Amino acid sequence: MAYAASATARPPLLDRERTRNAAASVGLFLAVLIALWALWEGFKAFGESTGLRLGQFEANDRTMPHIHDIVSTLFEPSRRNGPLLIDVLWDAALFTAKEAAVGFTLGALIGFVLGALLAHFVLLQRGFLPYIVASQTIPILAVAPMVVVWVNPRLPPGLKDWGAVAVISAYLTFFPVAINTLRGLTSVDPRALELMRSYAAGSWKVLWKLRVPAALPFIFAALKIAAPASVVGAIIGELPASIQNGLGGAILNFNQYYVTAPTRLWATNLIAALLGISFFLVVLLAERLAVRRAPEHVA
Amino acid sequence: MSEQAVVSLRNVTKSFGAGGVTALQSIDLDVRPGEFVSLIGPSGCGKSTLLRVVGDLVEPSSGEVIVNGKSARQARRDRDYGIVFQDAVLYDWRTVEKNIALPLELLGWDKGRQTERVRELLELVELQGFGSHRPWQLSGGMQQRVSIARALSFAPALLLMDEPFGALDEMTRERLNSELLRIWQASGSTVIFVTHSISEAVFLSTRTVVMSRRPGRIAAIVDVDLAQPRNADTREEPRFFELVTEVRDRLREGGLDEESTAPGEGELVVSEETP
Amino acid sequence: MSEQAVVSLRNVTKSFGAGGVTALQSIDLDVRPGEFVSLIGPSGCGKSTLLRVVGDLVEPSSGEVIVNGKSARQARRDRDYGIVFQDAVLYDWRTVEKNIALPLELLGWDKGRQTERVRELLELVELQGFGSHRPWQLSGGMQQRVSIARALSFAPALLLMDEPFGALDEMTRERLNSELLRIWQASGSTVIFVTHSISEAVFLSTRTVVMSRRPGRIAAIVDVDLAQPRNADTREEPRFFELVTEVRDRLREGGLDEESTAPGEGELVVSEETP
Amino acid sequence: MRSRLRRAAREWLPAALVFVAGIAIWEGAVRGFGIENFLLPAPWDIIGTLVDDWGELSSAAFFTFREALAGFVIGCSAGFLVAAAIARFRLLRTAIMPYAIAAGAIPIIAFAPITNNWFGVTGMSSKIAIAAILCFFPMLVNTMKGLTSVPASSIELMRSYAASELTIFRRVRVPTSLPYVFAGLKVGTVLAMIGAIVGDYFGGSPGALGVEIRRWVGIFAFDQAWAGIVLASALGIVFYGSVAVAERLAMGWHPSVRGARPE
Amino acid sequence: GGGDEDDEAAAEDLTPVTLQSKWVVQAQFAGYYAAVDQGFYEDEGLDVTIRAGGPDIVPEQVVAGGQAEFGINWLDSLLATRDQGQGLVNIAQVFTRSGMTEVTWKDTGLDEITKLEGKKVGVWLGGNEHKLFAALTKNGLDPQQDVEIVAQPFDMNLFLSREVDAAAAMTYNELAQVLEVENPDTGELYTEEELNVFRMSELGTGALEDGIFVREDWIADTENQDVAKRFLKASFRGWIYCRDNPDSCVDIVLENGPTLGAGHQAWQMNEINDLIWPAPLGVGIMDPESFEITNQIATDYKIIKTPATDDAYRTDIAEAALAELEDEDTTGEDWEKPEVEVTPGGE
Ligand SMILES: Nc1ncnc2c1ncn2[C@@H]1O[C@H](COP(=O)(O)OP(=O)(O)OP(=O)(O)O)[C@@H](O)[C@H]1O
Ligand SMILES: Nc1ncnc2c1ncn2[C@@H]1O[C@H](COP(=O)(O)OP(=O)(O)OP(=O)(O)O)[C@@H](O)[C@H]1O
Ligand SMILES: [Mg+2]
Ligand SMILES: [Mg+2]
Repeated sequence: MAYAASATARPPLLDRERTRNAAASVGLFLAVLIALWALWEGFKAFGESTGLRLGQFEANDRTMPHIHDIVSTLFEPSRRNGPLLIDVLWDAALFTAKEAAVGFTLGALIGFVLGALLAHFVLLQRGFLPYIVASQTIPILAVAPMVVVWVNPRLPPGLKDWGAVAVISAYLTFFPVAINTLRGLTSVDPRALELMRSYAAGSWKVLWKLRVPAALPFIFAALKIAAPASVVGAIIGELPASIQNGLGGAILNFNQYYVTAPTRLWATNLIAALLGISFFLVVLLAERLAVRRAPEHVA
Repeated sequence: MSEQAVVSLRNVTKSFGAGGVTALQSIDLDVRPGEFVSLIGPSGCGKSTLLRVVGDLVEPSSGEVIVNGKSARQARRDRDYGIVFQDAVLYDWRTVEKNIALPLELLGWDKGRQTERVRELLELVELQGFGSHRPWQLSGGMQQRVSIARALSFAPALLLMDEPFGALDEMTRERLNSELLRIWQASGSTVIFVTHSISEAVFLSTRTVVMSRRPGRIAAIVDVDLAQPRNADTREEPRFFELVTEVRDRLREGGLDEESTAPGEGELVVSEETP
Repeated sequence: MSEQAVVSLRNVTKSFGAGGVTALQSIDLDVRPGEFVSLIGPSGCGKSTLLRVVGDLVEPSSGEVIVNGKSARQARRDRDYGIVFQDAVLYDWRTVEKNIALPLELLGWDKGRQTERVRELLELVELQGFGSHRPWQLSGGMQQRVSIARALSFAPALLLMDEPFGALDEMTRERLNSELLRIWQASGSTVIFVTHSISEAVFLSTRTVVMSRRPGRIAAIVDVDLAQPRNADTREEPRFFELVTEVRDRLREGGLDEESTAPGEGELVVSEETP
Repeated sequence: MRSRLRRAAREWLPAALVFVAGIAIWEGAVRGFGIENFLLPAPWDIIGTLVDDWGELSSAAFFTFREALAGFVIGCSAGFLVAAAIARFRLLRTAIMPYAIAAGAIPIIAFAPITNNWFGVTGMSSKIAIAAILCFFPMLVNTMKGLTSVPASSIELMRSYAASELTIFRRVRVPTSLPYVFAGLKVGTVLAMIGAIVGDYFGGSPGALGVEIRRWVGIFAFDQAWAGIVLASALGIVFYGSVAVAERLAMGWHPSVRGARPE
Repeated sequence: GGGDEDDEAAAEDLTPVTLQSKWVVQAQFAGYYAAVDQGFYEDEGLDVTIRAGGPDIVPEQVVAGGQAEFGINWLDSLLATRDQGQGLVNIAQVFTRSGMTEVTWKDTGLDEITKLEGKKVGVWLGGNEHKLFAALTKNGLDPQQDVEIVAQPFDMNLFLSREVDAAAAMTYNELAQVLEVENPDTGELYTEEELNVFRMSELGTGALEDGIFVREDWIADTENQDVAKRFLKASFRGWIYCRDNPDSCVDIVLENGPTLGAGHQAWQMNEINDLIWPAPLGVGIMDPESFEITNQIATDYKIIKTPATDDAYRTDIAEAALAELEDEDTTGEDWEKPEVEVTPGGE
């Protein structure tokens, strides 16, 4: 590689520095958290006291509930004499996580295989890529019933309903993976390809020994996008699949009752976001393990 | 002649892009089995392109390339040759060891043999102890040595080498010259070798092909009739110096025949501001 | 002495990674204004690293680097030097012309002057007509010439050159040697020059620094007391040959002092299967 | 001229063939297997509806496309800028990433009431906001990867010129990151379209495509609904295609565009 | 859904059937959930799965696609589907009157529907807008020209923020949502006194709402007719149970919808009972007069091209079911609507 000979642009970190950096970034995270909180509350207070109106926007408890209210809602009963909201949401999150995990795996695989096929067969790429793009612009809510009606009867009993959700989740997941895989696999240094050609390596070998390793940064970027997307996909998929035990059901309900209890929707979003973040972290961890190359290439 | 030739080029022309650079023009060349042919010529004259054409890594615009009696493509498919590129082309995600073992993996050697072979090769190119380093942790010359080791690993019958020793110090270079000669003689393989060092070309090869400036043509072919095996003494022989002078003369002629950039022309006007 | 030194290294050590390779060990070196210092040494001994340390592209693990009387960092910030890397490091998204003009753009030269300057430089490195090509359309040697042109473009007072002529043919190399000497003398600049060619080192430099095998140390410094200006005749002088021999001897000593790889050791067992 | 035509044909013919074949199979399947109209109407019926209701459909589609475009521009710019900040100041990453991922992990249905609340249901702004949020995260992740995947030697060269971080950013990081950035933009185009359409499902002004599709489905007018979907897809392809063209123009030097020869 | 695969053994000789409801779990469907919970379906040899609805579920599509035997939707929506050639038929009209209203703020002075001219009027689109359109037309306003229709989300925010001048509200749901919100100016909950409520039933455009439908070809089978009869019988029992034990039914609903507010569901249960009871013809029996009104509206608003015929519904199965419920009060003539307190936030 052209750049292989050069030393690292950034000197390697010492352990001490690394610890200091970690501490600093945690500190910074907290600082941002506090800053956002202050900004939110400050803006709200300012808006409420001045009666500020920006277009439709007006600061009040409905548009901007207090952050502490959002958090404390979690630890209040979900209704009179009911379990704590956080317990309800925790169960829902676990349920959704299962669907999303299957959806993510499925979507990542499909996306990768599709990307690899398109990268290898230019004709395929020219013929089908537009329609893969088209498939993604079809509003999922319009096709979701079709998916449920078609997929559900063909699933084994154990997978009924939530299997269809996983399929919808996969549908929302595969596209970024396919696009990035395609780009990554075709971004290989032509000289590196020539080497493989000189060994008369078959496309399969070229794929595994050259293209995929070279494309890993692209693929992992896509997986990082796909991980939270699979959670979104699962949540959206729960609606047409009539699943009420997941976060989708909760969101739909709180959505419906937003005017009476806005903090609940915000709290549920918080949980959905945490779920997405944990999916993201899993991918991040996998990346750390899989990609071992020049430090400057691992961002 | 072409019956027995390992590599045979017939009227090969290569130009890049529509109406772009013509890298090779009407090249005719036969390389006989067991020959050690050096290619020498001004920078940008088409040496690397020629090697690529032989290796079926670039398709000639016209003309015919026969390798081992078959098409270049078939020869490549049969893994008839090993190549050292001008720049090392190492895979960053593989350790040095694994880079060297790459062709062996592709040939399906078993792990044990691979390890053994890689150890030998690391020793040959004096990189013991760097086996588990990554390419970007090596100096330029070390990278080049890894790529040499990789090409030698499966002992191909035809070796295509593009300035393999360019980034090496004189001592290492001389040692590897001797090693290469030894391997060549022991295995009876055929070598096509690009170099900018006239003395290296003469020392190593049985024939030296002098190419002329763009568009690349064969300006002359110098038969190197020095005795085999060659060694340190060879460099002291008068015939060696004669041949070096002859190649140099041919090169000068070839270098001048197209563009006549007299030295001194194109002088750099030293910029006024020296900071 | 260090008062007037352009580059002054004091006890500089550089090792990579925790407990990894030690590339430079206790280097002390002063380069006086107007000097032309060559660095020569076995592959992987730390020449490139030394250049990088001077250029503040790599931080030494310990020791002090003073350039033009200030810290290396400050000198870099003040754009006190121009550098030619061992590999060309061209930007694929820029044409050859624009790659050469890069430092000029950064210095804020106006377009007209840039164009004029780039034209001169293209001529100097004999790449007229390739101005609008992309780096990947050039041969290895051509790429290297682009990177030389880029380093010379803004006529820095200190030039750091890492095997700039390694991939060039003898003729081009000699011509560029002369050009470099001419520029050096006309501008009074200081040059630190890495090469593997002993004769090139002797021909060009006022001092040749011989480095020893890993961990890189300065094994010897040879003062090259050949008359200035140097030209084709210089290479014929007996003193030239003496110096070449001296450097070669120093190099052999340095090369052997750490690892004593006797030639012949680490021989390659020719693999059984010659396909 | 001739060869240009031929090249165009080579590029577009496969897609056109697939299109024709796809339509034929679709039509055949719908007729042959008697697939119900409410699952998938026959293409011919959809085309008929497209022709009949062109005025209404096209104005709805154009309205939604404008929402998507605005959201795309806002979301992608924001993604790019935040990525730039994070790539430059590494410490910011841990501080900002969680919020960015959160933005990527909250589903549209959860955003809808909030954006509706903030920006109103009747105007374009709440759909623009949804589209922007959807584009933001993919753009951020891709750009960040791109900006930090610069070969060390490229940076060293710039450092040797004492180039400022800003200069390095503009002249090295941005060009090197283009392959990633464009991948992000491509994903963004389709997400923006989805965002704008699906956002309408949760309330919007009549005349927006999503509202109309939802309405048609509600009264079992699936021909119309699918005509709307087809139109949305067509716009999505055009949108994606224009980004792809821009990519070719901006990145001619890159192997993925100039075409590394595959085995 | 409500159908957990619990006791496999018991389920063996039960006939599995699925009901697709129009919307998410809430007291609007309490009768069915109660029938499951109280074992009424099981008594009839049925294993019923209730699939909740949602914003992208069209029950007719699900039933026509064979994913459910029974569906619940508004009658005008069913007529539209039939008009598209789908063989679906109403077998029980559970709600005897319409619960749809259009509300305005009193302080805007929009106390007559005619005053909505030129105003922003919110309504859910997708088959739910026709009653309002009919009411507007009846009062001399062209819904396409004279008012600005806004696609209303499922929450009432745009009404509260006064982004629209009028909003659609079901008596059992959205209306209560408004009342459960605190008026920021007074710090008290909004009251009905602050609202003008135009009830579609009072305006004479109360097209019929929740009814149960099945596929025509499915119900042609006599065995399926028996299944349907048993299903209706148990469902009616469920509704009767909810009329007589509203609190218990609210609990059952909450059981199935863990994120719902108890207060709001109590209100809803009460209002739903009010839409069903009294049922002079017996619960589930279609009133031909109301059918005609619905048919008229659907025709006038071009939801359907040709007026529907009496084939659109059949009462024989519901009547057979009622016949087996002689012991129960199936008309609820004596039922009096109790008062239910609005709770802040619907808690
Ligand atoms: N991919 C390419 N596209 C366009 N032109 C090319 C390409 N590769 C090589 N060329 C051109 O072909 C000519 C010959 O290049 P080649 O690399 O064969 O030279 P070379 O003899 O190996 O030079 P060097 O000694 O500098 O390595 C050059 O002028 C170069 O510009
Ligand atoms: N980024 C790096 N990480 C780890 N080790 C490195 C790195 N860069 C260089 N080294 C090590 O430092 C030593 C010196 O390298 P350097 O590139 O300076 O050698 P050199 O003298 O320039 O050799 P050559 O003549 O082959 O270019 C080598 O052993 C190399 O392995
Ligand atoms: Mg070459
Ligand atoms: Mg070096």
